[in-house]
Amino acid sequence: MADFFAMHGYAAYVWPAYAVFAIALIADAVAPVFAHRRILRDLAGRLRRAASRKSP
Amino acid sequence: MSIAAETESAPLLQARSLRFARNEEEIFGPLDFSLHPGDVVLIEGDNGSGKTTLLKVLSGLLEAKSGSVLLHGAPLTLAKLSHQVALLGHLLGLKLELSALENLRFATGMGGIRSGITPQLALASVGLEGFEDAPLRTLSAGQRKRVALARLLLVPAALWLLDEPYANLDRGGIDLVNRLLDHHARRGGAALITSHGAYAFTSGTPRRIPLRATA
Amino acid sequence: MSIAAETESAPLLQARSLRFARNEEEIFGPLDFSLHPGDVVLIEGDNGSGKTTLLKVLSGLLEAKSGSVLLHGAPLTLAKLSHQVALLGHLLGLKLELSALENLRFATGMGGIRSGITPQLALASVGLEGFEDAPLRTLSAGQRKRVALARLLLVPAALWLLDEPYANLDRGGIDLVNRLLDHHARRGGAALITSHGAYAFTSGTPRRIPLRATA
Amino acid sequence: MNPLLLWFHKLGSPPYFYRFAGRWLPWLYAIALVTGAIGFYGGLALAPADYQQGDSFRIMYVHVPCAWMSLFAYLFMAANGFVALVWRIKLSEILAMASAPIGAAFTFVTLVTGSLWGKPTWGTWWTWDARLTSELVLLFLYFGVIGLYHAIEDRRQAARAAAFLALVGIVNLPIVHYSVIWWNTLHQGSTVSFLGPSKISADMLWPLLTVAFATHVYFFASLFARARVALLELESGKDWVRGLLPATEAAHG
Amino acid sequence: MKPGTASAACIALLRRDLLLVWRRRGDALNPLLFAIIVVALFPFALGPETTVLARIAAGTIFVAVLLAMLLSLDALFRSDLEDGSLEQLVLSPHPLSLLLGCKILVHWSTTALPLIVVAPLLAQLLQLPAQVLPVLLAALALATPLLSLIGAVCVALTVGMRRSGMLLTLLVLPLIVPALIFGAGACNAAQDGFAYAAPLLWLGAWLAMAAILAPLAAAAALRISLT
Amino acid sequence: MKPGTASAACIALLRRDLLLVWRRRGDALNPLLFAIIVVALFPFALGPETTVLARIAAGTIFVAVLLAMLLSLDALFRSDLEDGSLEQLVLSPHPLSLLLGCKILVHWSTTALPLIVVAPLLAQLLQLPAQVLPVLLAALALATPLLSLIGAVCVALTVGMRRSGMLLTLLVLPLIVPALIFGAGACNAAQDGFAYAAPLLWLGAWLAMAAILAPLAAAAALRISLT
Ligand code: HEM
Ligand SMILES: Nc1ncnc2c1ncn2[C@@H]1O[C@H](COP(=O)(O)OP(=O)(O)OP(=O)(O)O)[C@@H](O)[C@H]1O
Ligand SMILES: Nc1ncnc2c1ncn2[C@@H]1O[C@H](COP(=O)(O)OP(=O)(O)OP(=O)(O)O)[C@@H](O)[C@H]1O
Ligand SMILES: [Mg+2]
Ligand SMILES: [Mg+2]
Repeated sequence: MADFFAMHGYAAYVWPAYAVFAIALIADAVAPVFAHRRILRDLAGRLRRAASRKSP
Repeated sequence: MSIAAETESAPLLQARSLRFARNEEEIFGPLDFSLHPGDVVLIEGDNGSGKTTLLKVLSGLLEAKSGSVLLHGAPLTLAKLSHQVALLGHLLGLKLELSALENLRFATGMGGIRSGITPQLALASVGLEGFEDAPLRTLSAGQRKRVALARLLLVPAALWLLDEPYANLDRGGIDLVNRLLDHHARRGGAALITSHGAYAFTSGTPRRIPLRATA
Repeated sequence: MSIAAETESAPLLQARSLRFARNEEEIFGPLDFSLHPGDVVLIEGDNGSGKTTLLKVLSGLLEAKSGSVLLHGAPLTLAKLSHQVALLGHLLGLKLELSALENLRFATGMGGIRSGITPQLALASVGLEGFEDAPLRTLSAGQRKRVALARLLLVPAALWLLDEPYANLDRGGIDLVNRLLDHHARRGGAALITSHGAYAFTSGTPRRIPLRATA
Repeated sequence: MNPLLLWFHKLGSPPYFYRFAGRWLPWLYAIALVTGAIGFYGGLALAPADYQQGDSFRIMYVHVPCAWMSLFAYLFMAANGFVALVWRIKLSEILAMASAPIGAAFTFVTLVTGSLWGKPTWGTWWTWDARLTSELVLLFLYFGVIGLYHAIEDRRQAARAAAFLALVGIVNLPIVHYSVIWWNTLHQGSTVSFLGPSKISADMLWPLLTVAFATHVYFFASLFARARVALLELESGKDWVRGLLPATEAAHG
Repeated sequence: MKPGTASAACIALLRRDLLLVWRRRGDALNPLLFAIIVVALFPFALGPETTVLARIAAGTIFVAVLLAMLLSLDALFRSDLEDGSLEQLVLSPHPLSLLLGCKILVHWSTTALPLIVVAPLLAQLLQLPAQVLPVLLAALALATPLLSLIGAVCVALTVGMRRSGMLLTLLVLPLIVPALIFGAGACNAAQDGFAYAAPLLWLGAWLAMAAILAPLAAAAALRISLT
Repeated sequence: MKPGTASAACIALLRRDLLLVWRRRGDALNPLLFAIIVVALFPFALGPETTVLARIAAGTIFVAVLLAMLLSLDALFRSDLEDGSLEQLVLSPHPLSLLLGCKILVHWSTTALPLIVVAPLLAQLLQLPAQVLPVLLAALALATPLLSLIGAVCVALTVGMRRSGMLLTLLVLPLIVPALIFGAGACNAAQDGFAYAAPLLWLGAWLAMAAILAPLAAAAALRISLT
């Protein structure tokens, strides 16, 4: 197992490559989730403002 | 065209034979007037007659060619200015990327705050309830102007210099400005406002100073 | 708020249930109106009600969300525009470094010239005799506006779209605009003008289209 | 109408697409995750070490799929941009703009993993050879598209302007792909071929193709997620969006 | 009533724009000064070693000229946008691509031409071998119009934005990298005594293509970004 | 009634300006991209020969960073001027030099700091020898605040003008040539194996002086150019 992680001396190149791949794609996958939430929240705020504009 | 208002107390603002010239071109002639607590004075003139220039001279942003400006009896310099003057110009000094509340918080951080009022309250009293968190970019010109008026309410300045406060505002907004001016005068402040005279004022006429191009 | 003017001849300009939206936010609702030769129509609305936007849609600079604009009965596209429409916007399209005459010469080079008029004559008829060679930078805002009005006189366009033509002008200037509109209508042109209604019109009231924010 | 055409037509309607994409999203993510895991296991544990490069060749299983995806995403973006410009289809604008950040991410990973691979094999992190350079230009093009899209306020106009730029920049794609043929470069030429026989052994090849499949599926998953967000933003005035709100307001208390 | 012809419109536009450059000649000289300063900085940054300077002379001059042009590109339509002239241009009944072609021509002849004229001076500052100078001038003469043309397309795309200067840089640079590679490549080949005709011919072919397509693309882009 | 204190004003200003940078983070990244692009252009212009690139690496990075900062300087007060915030700042009762110091601090930390962070990447692109990198970073860390400070004085002088970008360049560059000579000189010395402490110490001394004097000078200049 340790052998596997050592990659015959290439661990310093192989694992960072996979790490960059994982980090980039996770960041890419998470971004729309947050954006989705933010937009729904903004929209709710906008509707509330519109409601308060009409009520008085 | 000099107007002199003699009262006993030291005037809040006094202009003595004030002249301004740009490259030797006279912009406005010798002006003499004084503002006491409770005064609201309207400066009227056509486009290009020098209203904006006058306000800048009075606030110390421009230097007069001759004559002097006294604040509480002492000559005015930019360096000595302290929480006494609030200027509202053609440009409002607000950031479009920030919300109304963020803009007002910055203003109170810079200039201090009157007792008994909060940014939220100020926004509500200019009719912007519900717009606290909207970036200013999404507000209309009139609404932006109202945010600038809310700033006037917050900051503890006795003298208001307002350049065309009625511009961009609808009739409700014009009413609001008149109410604010009234309120400010009643609590002992003074205000100098300008207009080129095309708008309908709804409240009682304040004292007027006509400004005419000297050329 | 639809106004329909039925006449036999094909209208110069016709809007059919015209709507505009920016980022899904409705700016103005369905509008129906038509302009015949000799018509002058005033579009009135508060700040931010969409007057400027409407003029841009009518000139093809912005695309309508739905509905159509017909010019002489044919759908309007920017590419097919030909010497028929003159637009005067908030921005005048004049170069401050050039003189009034140089600006007008450029305009006639680009757009052609009516018979029986020269740039000099046009400048004289807007009251700018003697200012032919002064760089525009040295003219006042009102005088610049007059140069733009002189351009309207020169260029052979049947339809004038004027955004706030009265802004920046004194009472004499407002009279001038009304005279120009009258003259244009009498020779068979049509004009659509906007205003937020704070200025005093001195001539007879034209047809009005109220514009109100749809939100 | 042809049922397939009808379906495409329906797909073009924002609320339908929003729901359609929402339904497929979890499945796409799951498929990508599972096939990716299988491919990586095959590549990292099962495939034999390369006789020349030793274990460093295992970087291939991220580098090559990402490199392919960087080109594929651009092609997808440009094709949708073309449709958006010519037929003004709103969904195409959205898809074009949604693929830009994903493509940029893949391009970035390609550049980084390529560098990580280059150090042990070529002895340098970076050289200015044609393949590497044109891939860097590709990243800048993605940045340009994204920057342009965010710099214009009107969303639809922004999408059209950025789509136009994407179309202009498409000249770079053949340069990336054929650079190893047109110029003599350090970077190695095509080893995987889908028409003729591949120059790579089968037990090395199948994990590569599996990961490539996973990244394609992931691309569409991320695309759908981003497109849903963009649709919400663009259609925020519409009733169907307002219909989504009460639930979220309740969630916020 | 005399409707304007397209050729009259082009002449009017050329005359006005040249007149404007003359009236603002202080501004017009700025790209020139920028390029001179950038080139002048290099001896400070690298030390005055003649061999090093000579080796990088052609490339540095090329980069400096391209950067100077790039920074001036931003102003190509800006003042026209700010004072509403651009709207009038788009609304004019003449082919927009023709009018934009005129504007591009004015841009090139008022920014790139002076840069090419001072290039021998810059070459002198960096000790460029004399036999490379003609190649450098030829490469610049081919690459700068290419930049004006491609740049105009990108400017047209970004014209509606506030503070677009840096975004513009980002958009233009990747597209002109080939011009740089071929132009500077020709100079370097000449310096090393190799054949330099092929890259120059490539540049010429591109220029011919861009001269036809870029005004059309710029017109399309301008319509997109104004509406 | 609570009149504001100077420290509250500084905090409010710092918070607002950082918030603004965050809201416009797309714009804020532009100098970074510009520097990367300029550095990336050099290998194209010079060919990918490692020895040549390594020889000019430090100097080129220095020039690129300074140019990127220079181009971003223009925006230091521009948006404040355009929306009237600058007038309000000048009219505020707090010492203007203190407020400008805050603005300079924000400018440095949002443009120069990212540039210093990516400098190792740029060094890699140009094959800078690894042992020079620390010297390069130290030199940048000393020279960039100097540029922010001196630049602020020049911006304050030109703030009222239209299209002052290039004029600004002209004003700032002669003033920062010494910083360039010493900073890049230290790197070149380190690369050639010589002592490099002296030029860095000089830079540090200048920086200390500029940190005190420049805000005062900028305040004076701003008052002059606004009135
Ligand atoms: C920063 C450095 C690198 C960059 C930017 C880069 C970029 C690319 C790109 C864009 C492709 C896809 C080409 C296409 O499908 O048309 C690719 C494929 C490939 N790269 Fe790299 N690469 C880099 C370094 C390396 C290194 C060091 C190696 C191995 C020694 C390598 C091996 C491969 C292989 C085997 C392929 C697949 C070729 C095929 O079958 O199509 N790359 N690379
Ligand atoms: N920065 C400047 N440089 C040179 N002249 C100026 C400048 N600002 C204003 N002027 C000139 O000074 C005169 C007075 O201008 P000012 O702005 O004070 O007029 P105003 O009464 O405020 O007009 P408006 O009603 O348009 O606001 C005008 O003739 C104007 O052209
Ligand atoms: N470029 C733009 N981007 C986004 N929204 C805009 C833009 N221009 C105008 N708007 C918005 O569209 C609406 C209509 O604006 P428009 O300029 O047409 O109003 P208007 O009636 O001409 O007002 P005014 O009397 O101030 O000229 C306003 O709410 C405004 O905020
Ligand atoms: Mg004024
Ligand atoms: Mg308007």
